Amino acid sequence: MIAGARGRSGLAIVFIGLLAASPLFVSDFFLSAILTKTLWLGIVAASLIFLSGYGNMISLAQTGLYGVAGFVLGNVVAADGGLKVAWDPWVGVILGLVVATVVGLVFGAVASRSEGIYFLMLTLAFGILLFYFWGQVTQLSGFGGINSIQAPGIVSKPRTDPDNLFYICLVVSVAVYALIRYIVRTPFGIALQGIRDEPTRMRALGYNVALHRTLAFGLGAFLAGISGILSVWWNTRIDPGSVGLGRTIDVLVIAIIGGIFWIEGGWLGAFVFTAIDTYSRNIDWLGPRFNTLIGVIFLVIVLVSPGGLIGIWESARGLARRRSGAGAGLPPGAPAERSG
Amino acid sequence: MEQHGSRQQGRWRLWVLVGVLVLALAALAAACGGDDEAAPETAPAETEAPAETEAPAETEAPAETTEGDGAPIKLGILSDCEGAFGAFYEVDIGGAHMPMIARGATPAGANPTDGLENLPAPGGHPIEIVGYGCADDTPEKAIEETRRLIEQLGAEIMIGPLSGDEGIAVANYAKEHPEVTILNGTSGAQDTTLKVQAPNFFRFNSDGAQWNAGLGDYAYNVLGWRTAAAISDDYSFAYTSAAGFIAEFCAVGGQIPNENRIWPPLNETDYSSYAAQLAEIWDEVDGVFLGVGGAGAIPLLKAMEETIGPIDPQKVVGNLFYGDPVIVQELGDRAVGIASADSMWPDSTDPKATAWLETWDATWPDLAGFAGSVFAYNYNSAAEAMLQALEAVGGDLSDGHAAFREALAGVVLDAPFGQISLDANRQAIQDNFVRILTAEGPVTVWKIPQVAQDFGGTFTAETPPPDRTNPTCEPRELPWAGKAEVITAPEEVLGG
Amino acid sequence: MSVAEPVLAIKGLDAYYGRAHVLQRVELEVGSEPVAVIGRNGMGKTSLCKAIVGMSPPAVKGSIRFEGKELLGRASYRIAGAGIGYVPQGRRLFPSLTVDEHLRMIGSGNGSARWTIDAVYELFPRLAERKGNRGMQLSGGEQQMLAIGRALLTNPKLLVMDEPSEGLAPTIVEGMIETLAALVAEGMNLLLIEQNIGVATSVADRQLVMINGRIEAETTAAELVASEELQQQYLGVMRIER
Amino acid sequence: MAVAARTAESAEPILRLRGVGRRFGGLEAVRDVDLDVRPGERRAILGPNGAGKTTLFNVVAGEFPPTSGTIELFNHDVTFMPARMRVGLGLTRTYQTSRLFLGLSVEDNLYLALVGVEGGHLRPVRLPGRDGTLRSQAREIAERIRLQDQLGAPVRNLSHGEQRQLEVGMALAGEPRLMMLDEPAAGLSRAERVQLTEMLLGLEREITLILIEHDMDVALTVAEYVTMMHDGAVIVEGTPAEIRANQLVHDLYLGRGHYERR
Repeated sequence: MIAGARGRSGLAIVFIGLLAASPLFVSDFFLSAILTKTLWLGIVAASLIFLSGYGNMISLAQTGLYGVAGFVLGNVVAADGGLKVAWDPWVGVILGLVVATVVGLVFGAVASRSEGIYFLMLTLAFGILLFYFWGQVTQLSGFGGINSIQAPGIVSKPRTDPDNLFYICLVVSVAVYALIRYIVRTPFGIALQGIRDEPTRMRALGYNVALHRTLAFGLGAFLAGISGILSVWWNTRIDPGSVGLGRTIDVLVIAIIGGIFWIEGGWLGAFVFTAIDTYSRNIDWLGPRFNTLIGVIFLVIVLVSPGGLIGIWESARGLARRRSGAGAGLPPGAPAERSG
Repeated sequence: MEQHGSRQQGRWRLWVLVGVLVLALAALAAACGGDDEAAPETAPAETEAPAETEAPAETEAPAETTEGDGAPIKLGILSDCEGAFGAFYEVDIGGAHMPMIARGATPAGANPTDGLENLPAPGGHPIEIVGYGCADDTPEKAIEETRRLIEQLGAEIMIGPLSGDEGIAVANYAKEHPEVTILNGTSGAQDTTLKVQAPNFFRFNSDGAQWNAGLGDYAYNVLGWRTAAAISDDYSFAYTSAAGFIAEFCAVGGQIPNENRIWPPLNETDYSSYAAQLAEIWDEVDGVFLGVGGAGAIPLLKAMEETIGPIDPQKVVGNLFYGDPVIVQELGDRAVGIASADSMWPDSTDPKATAWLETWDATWPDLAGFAGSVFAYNYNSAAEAMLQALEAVGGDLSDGHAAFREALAGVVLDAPFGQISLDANRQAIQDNFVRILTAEGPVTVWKIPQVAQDFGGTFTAETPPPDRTNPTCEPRELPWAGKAEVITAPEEVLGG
Repeated sequence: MSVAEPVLAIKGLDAYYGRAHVLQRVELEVGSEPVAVIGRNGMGKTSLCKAIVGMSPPAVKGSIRFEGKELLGRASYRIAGAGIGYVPQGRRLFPSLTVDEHLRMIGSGNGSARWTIDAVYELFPRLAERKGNRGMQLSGGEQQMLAIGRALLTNPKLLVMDEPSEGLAPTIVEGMIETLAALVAEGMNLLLIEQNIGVATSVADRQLVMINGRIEAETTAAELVASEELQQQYLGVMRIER
Repeated sequence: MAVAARTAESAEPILRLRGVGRRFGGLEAVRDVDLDVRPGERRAILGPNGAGKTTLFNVVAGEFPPTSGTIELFNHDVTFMPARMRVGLGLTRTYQTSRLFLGLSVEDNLYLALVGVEGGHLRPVRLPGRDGTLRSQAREIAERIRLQDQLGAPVRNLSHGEQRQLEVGMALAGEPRLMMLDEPAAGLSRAERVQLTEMLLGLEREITLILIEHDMDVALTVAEYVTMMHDGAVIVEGTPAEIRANQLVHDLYLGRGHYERR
């Protein structure tokens, strides 16, 4: 973000290129269940990282908001389930994003005046509220959720022909990444970081801190909504279990594993999480205790590097550079003072 | 010169990182090694950087063969190891293993999930269990696990899932995946077969409504209820379950208005507010149907006792959970005298039935007594039907399982507690039983022979699916109303 | 510890912040005589303090011995336990704790030790008046007093103070100078980082000048006070005419 | 100086406090303060630690409202106006302990201060022309506070003294009409104090200046008029010379001044 940004950009381009070529050399299963899932799950994690890293708002409502987009899409598009109106899939996409953003703005307006643990609890309450809303309002979903949600033709059949959805997720992920990187260098984004560091001073400088946070939360909801749409295309279905407390914790874990200070961490964390989640279940001696394994790996990563996997990468680079006589980049959250 | 401080810390971190990576790679290798063990022909395992690997394309037709034998038939088994029904995990898997054990397979350990050895090979194609799925009663997780078993581990046939919403989601999944065949585990939502109608999804067990056949008639005519209440979980299976009771109770003349139907969410832990709702109408109703299943049954009964006082067992009937050994064991005396219904007849004197119960206890000593559970029984039925169909076609899964599915649709199981056959929607037609729980265990009082899913036209693909307000309460014609086969006179059990 | 051996001996100390080489082969000894380190901002004075008390910059090498024992690589709480009290620049208080709680966290109300909570209140009567106020409700100067009091309560053998006079009213500074002089007379070893020459020269006779991470010169209080030229050279001081 | 002071006296005050008090629970941090500050005036507020100087600043800047009394700023009653709206009237301030955006660069800090005054807070796009102007203004301010070489450095990497300089720079952004500086010299080296003093002396007369400062060299050089506070109340007002000569000020605040030798 601040230091080493150019090096990371170069690395990002290499990664994107490698990903773009991956359908040539990975299996359909790997492409769909690991890479495509990584991409859409990474977006919702990135929305959390955007809010927490740039706005100091650790939101536990991101999965709930991602669910809003998904459920609206499902209600509008599915022929059997929810409202059963079977409109055009693209109408569903637009409505889903609009409703998710609006709900995000409303939540944001409520939560923007609180900070720290209170903000965390409020957003957790929002997430749980949404979970029960979809579970209990059976006209819109019920706990069984909505099945067989039609995706637009461009998505093709994600089950049998995963390439299209993979490329869509890749392009959207790159766009989301670029958008966040752009936004944080606009007056809006810089001011958001100012609010993160010193809300009191921002008020004294004339900024409407609450409004600013609300809008940022709305943007976070929009990004989460994008992820929700892609997840529905990928799953062809959605139910309250997709936005429950478990999923909320998953997304938080992903963001922290990846590195809560870097947007890229969303996708990195999603990849690690998805790979562990998928493959650890095949370890015979682990049996149904694979969740414990994920917990242990999470603990180790947090202990080793509060900055997540990207944090490890950064400190490794810093170490290497110091050895060659140059300095390292510091994460924006890491304390470093030079005075005397 | 000494070096201290963070530079060392950085080095420490690097080492830990390397350690974690090595561990992760080892874990992945172990995971993939598990596959290779039984399937040595699979492509290179995913032990290198995942982005560069080529996962085996296991969903393709099994063209290669091993050691002169036919290609293995890959089977996945899906159940719940977490959530409201997590306690049944081993029981389910054990049930699915029984028909294979009957054909010469041997358990690899005391727990069913330890696996099987020497699996049967219909037509020379050895069955290979690629994995056990572990869901948590949410459709989300069930689909995730189904995908893992089928798309990652290459299962061609899957037995599962356990719970209602999961079943609907998996049946929908089956529709989108015509290349696999799925046999329901024990899920019992009505829509799964009646509405979804996936041609490759087969259910050899009753749905929730069928499981209550006879119970409404019993409550009206034996217990003398006229107005009743229903409290049931707020999800598809429990809707279906309540629908069976409500449709029948109303068909014979009883009343259950919408305001007497209470729907606590699945996985609720505190039922006090719902018990309070029940207490408000307690004096106006003659009895209540309990459809709160799994882990919720015990807290519900406790909450009712706290709010209403000691419960008169003749004012209560329950769905299958209130006779299931797993739950009865925990309910203790609390449930004695309560009538419930399902497709199980554990006190049957038929040699088939006693053999089933005895073989189970001998096979799974740690799970003794659970052969009377619908969970074990239904997973067993599914696996038995699968094996019979595979044997009939010599393990031939070619042509998109065409012959196998045809055979499966025609299987008539001579099951321990009565015959099971399929209707046009590949849904089981099966006997149902009403029994009363006594201190010695359930005593079966009524048998409703060969109950079909449609309740004599009450439920069709066009009728609204069971939900909080459906079905409506109205008198209907029911094929079995007043025609129950009496096994033991209820008065005898209740009097004694 | 023999008389000849200094309490604190720093040898060949190097420290880095990323690219910046903030301390360069620093050599420094503190004995019974108080030492002041003076110099402009950004010269490495605070980094020196942090290196001593174990709140190290990312990379440090060299040797810091306290009573003959190596400190480098030890955790900061162990260094505090060994007998080094630290008054950080900018106070670093706990916003939600009261004045009294800050002090009780460290020391007891009585005992044979020189510094007790009562002794701190005696030193700074203002703090006694503010006993029940939380860290964030204190004025800047009160926070500074509390930070000093907190360091004294550990009854250190060596007191490391990073610009203790910052933000204090002149009267309080005067009181503090007297206190420090009294502490030194009682045998306290003192390393003082200051920009305020008045304070530095009133407390310590030995004046070390830090420039760009190195100890560039040593002078005495009397020399420094007397010589406008030296002040100009070391600290860039000039008179303002108005 | 006398002439300047007299012309200032004749003008209408731009800041008028009447009976201002502020309680925190049982603590009366500021009590019954009347204060008039005229356009162009340089005012120092002195007083021992805990005298209520910073609380008075916070009340004037709008961080919290007074519990009694009224505040008029540029002829507007701003007693209950939120802090962010006072910026529009031309009020800027600094903080006793730096409140900077540690994760942002020096330039971004100043840029935010400028955007705060100029508007466009929520603009989610970059406009090269507009941002170019603002950024060149930010660089000009950086030069004034001698941080031009540190433009791109994250503020958390600045030394304490540099951060204090940036504090002042933040208040210089956007052509303020009233600047309130809370201990601007704290943490500065001698040389930097001299530079600060020179900069403050060089400020245009359009900017009115109020400062809290313990360094008498800075305070009494810059200020034309001094308000002395003690225990939340104003006890003495006067010119620097009068203040230096006041025995009460010496007893309560200045002390014997023996350490002030250089």
